[in-house]
Amino acid sequence: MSPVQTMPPRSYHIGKDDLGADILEVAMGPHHPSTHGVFRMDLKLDGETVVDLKPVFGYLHRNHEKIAEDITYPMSMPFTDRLDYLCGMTNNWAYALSAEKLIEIKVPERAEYIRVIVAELTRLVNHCLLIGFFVNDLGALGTPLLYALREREKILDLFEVLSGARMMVNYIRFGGVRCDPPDGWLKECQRIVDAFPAFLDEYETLLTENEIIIARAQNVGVVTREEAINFSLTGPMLRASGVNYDIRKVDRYGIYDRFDFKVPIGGHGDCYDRFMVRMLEMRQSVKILKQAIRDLPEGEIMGKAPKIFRPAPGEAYGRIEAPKGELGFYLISDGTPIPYRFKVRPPSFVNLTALRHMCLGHKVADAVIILGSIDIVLGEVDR
Amino acid sequence: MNNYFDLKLVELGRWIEAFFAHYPTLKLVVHLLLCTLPLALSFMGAFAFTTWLERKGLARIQNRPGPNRVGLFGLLQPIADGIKMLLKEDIVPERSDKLFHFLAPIMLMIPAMIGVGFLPLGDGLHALPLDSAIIFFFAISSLNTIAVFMAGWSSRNKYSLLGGMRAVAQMISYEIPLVLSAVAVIMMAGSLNAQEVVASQQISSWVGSGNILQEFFGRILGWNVFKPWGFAGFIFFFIAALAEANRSPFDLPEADSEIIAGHLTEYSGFKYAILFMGEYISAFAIAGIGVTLFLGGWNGPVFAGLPWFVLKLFSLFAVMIWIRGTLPRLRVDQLMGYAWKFLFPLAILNIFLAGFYHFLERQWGTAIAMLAGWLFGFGALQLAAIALSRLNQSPTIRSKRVYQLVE
Amino acid sequence: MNSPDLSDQKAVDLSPEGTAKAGVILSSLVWIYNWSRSNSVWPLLFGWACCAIEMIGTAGSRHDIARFGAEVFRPSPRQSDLMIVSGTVTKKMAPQVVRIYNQMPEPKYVIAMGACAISGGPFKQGYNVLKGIDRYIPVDVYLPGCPPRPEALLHSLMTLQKQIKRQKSLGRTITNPAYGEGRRIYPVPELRGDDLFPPFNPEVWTPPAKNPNVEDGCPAGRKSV
Amino acid sequence: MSLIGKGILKGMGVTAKNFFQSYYRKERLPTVEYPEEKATINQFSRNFPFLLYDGDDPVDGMRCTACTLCERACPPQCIYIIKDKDENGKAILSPRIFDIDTSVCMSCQLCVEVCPYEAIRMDSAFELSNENRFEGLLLNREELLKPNAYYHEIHPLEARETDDRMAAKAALAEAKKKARQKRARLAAKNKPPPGLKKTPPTRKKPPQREKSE
Repeated sequence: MSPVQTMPPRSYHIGKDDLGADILEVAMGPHHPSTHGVFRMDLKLDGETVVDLKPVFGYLHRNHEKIAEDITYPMSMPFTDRLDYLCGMTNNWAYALSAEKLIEIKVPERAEYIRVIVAELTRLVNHCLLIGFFVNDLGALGTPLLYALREREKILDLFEVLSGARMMVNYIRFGGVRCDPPDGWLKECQRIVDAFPAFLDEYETLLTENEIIIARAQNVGVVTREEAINFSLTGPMLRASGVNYDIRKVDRYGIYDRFDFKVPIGGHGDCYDRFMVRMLEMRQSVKILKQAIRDLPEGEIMGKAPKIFRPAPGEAYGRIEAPKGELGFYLISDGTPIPYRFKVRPPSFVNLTALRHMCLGHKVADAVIILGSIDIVLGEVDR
Repeated sequence: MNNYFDLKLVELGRWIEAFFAHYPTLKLVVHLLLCTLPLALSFMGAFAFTTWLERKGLARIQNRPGPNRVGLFGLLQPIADGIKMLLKEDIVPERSDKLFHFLAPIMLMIPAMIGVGFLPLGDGLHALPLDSAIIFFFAISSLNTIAVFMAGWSSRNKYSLLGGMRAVAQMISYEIPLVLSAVAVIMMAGSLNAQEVVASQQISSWVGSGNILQEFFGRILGWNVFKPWGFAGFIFFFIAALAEANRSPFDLPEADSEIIAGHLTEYSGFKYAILFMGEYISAFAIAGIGVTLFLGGWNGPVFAGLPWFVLKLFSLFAVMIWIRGTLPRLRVDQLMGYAWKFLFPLAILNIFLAGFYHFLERQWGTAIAMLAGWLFGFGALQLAAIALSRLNQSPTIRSKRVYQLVE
Repeated sequence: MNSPDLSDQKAVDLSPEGTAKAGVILSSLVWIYNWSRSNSVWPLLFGWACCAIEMIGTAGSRHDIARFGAEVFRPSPRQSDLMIVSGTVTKKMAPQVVRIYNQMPEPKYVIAMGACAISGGPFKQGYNVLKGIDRYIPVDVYLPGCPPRPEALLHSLMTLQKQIKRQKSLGRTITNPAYGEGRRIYPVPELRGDDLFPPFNPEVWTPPAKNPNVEDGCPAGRKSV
Repeated sequence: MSLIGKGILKGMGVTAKNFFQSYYRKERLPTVEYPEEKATINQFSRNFPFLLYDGDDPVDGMRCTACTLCERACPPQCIYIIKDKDENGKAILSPRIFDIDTSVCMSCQLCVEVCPYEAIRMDSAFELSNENRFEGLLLNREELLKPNAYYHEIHPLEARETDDRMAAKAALAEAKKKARQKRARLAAKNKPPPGLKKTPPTRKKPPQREKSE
């Protein structure tokens, strides 16, 4: 197939194209099967080519930050589950991390390990589901998505045994985790983690060499290294553009310095690279999980957290490498049990800023898959 | 030749007609009804069954059981859907072109049903036994492009319009490789009559003669698909047929994930059902002509006739469902490029290959022709395919990607 | 309110008395109709928020909504029967939801899935969250949970099927609009300033008088319903 | 690399494998036939809170003391409690009204964590779809109260732990009480206990009853 030329953004004034024909304006969303929720793209189309794009969001603005400024610190924890509703565990962790910075709490060893285990399991859930959605956007009739859902159910069963709920786990607490894994949980976890590479192999056989996916996804939605840094992208999107930046390696928060894992880096920064980087990241997650399950020590699961969480006036920013990128919570305390300011730095919102740049000059169908490859969750974008 | 079933059916028809022997006008009417009504009903039944098959098949591909609560194995599911659709409210958008909005489903249904009429379903089971059946078929089946565009344009919905435009571009482009791959068959059969095309694939001459082997394998190996040009032609035909029938991976006119439901977006209730049925029946028609041209029509060992045709038709449909369950969709420009830059030259080359084979067969016999055809002819086709795809792809896509793992 | 003119449909006697006269044939027709539409509920492919992921999970192989014949998630409202409101409806989103509901053909059903769709749920204190989609469109089945499990969604689907099968009368009532009432089209609310206008649709929702359990009256801000 | 090539055929192979294996391998057809088969919940699942009571009578055996800790800790504020009063208008340590609006509840389990009397627990029932929002989903005290046996049935492990903890607490309270009585007997002569102290023993009754069972 011929290469897609990235067209320089031309000024399509007064809604006419070169031939004097009308520009078609399409409002894609908020009800559209592949906008991943209630997101709208106002597209201007010349034929099928996107000449302008305006993302419109706010359809899921649930006042997360405002509500959090009305309630006490621990009460915000269940709300963070609903930010990025695919990865409750990592959201919990990011919030707990920033709260633990605000008030010095030592997290016990065992709790740190459990946190790593659940966070990496969350990464598996998110990435395999995202790839399913991405291929769905490409037009496959749900088969990869359903395979991903099949595997996700197994991991969600683990979460349910651990925390009681499938998605909205509310599991991590300031200074530790809520409860110890029950008997047999670790064994089951080990079994699922051991079986996961077989699923990944099957998934890769189904997808990575598929010529249609290659033709559709390669050279589409390119973000170069410099652009990625300028857009302040994070997570797999940044790494697909060739920047080696993983907060697990940079910050070494928690106990990530104890694990031996590598960071996959893409070279082209197109949709295919973003898809492949996620695929490879899952293999690294499995590697981390195996080490963490092997090394899990015995001991306490909760540190010495105060009964009433009342930090001294001050501020803290805690960030982790969530599956989608850098997830940070910025808290300002004024000495009361209620935060003065509660700010979320959502990775998908920041990554979404590159959307217009990536879509210009491509076809409508490409706009859909580019959006899919960014990996947005509207709960996090709109908050 | 054990086509007992077909002969009985033809006899049944004659027997019914015989009642009206004294009333020529009535006899004609009855004759027409006997030609069309069973065909229409059976293909509608086949449509219902296919929707069930598709839902069950896709479900199994996706590791789930599929519909199983309505009737045995969920077999009554299509009936429930049908009754519901029939009684569902029919919405005509206020600003749509109401006439064309109304006509589009009918316009899609008519050519599909006529196309089905050209199919030789069995020995003597042929609703429209024209001498130029195949050319007529292609002429009629390309009419549904117009219907799809009518549906897309008249709805006055932007997604519908995009879907309609896509349909026109796609169907017109793929008509060419479709016909060109059929040309090879017509050339070799020497006739445009569908029954004669089937007859030309009855017995393979090189299996031997007069023995049980020939009776059994000869009836399979005679199919065009087992000849080098026929095999290549069948692949081109099948790809083009997928595009003609709007089946995945070429279902761009109703691409769910991009343009909602394309030209179907504004249709509800029974009009939607009819559009849906029309698409399926035109897919049946195209698959049926594929069976006729390449898979030996109603030929086959043991029980030749209608059962073999039905079996082949549903197998072809099963492959379509399988593809639908696996592959993502092409982009619109890639789709056009694929038709013009890849399928079109290869289909032309295939005609030359067929001529080459024919020449060899005349000169040195079938065995040599087969050998040479598979080795050289097919090899040439392969090389051409590889060269074309290399030519058409950009260097970055061609090169294999390596991903670094850094600390 | 642009409800369609029904004067031309008055010719057919679809009142309960009329159907009683018609007898067995009509009632078995009703049975067939109810059977078919309860077994072929096609949901709208539309996810709002968190619950949408569980909705997709319901289509997955563990739970498989297809067993009930409801896996045909149609992306276009014109071809779908059921709107699963799967997540928080914000004030910015509410007009579109009503519009999509208006676009769906009769008979149409609504499942309010999850706390947010029923009442605003955990986010009901927010300034931008609609406190229940039933203020604007009639909801057939309420499914509590945050988010409900996929089995719970299947249970709500079965509840809806039972509800459909119960509809015996051919009378022209709002509870049974599938017969002759015409498509229910409700006014689309408008986002004026920071609130929706009108605040609710009086045709489908009236503010509850008072919590019967609470005699002392609600403390302000504690019990918003 | 042509467009129809190895990758597509490989993918088709994977789907074909899944298709055929779904007929004979359990892991390729993990479907739970929900209404017939039991749902996939386990003993750790949680959905909505309920109130526990000991003994036979729901109201007498109610563990809840209307301390409103859960009401204050509930993030979406879906719990509503009004304390009971006796004839004289004096507050009794039990709720007259205890409502949970399950249409608001976010199943976060914070109410369970803050409850000092082990009175509120998470139910795992999920078949709650209802056609009426206010009558069906607004649960009052009577609907919320469930016996300890039910708790043992749905969360055996957790219930056993809870019972152990409560027994230990009761034993400690008993020991303290005995010590105090002993001290009282030793120190002073007047026996009648003050009227105000009458309430704590009634509150601690449930665990004692639990022990006797």
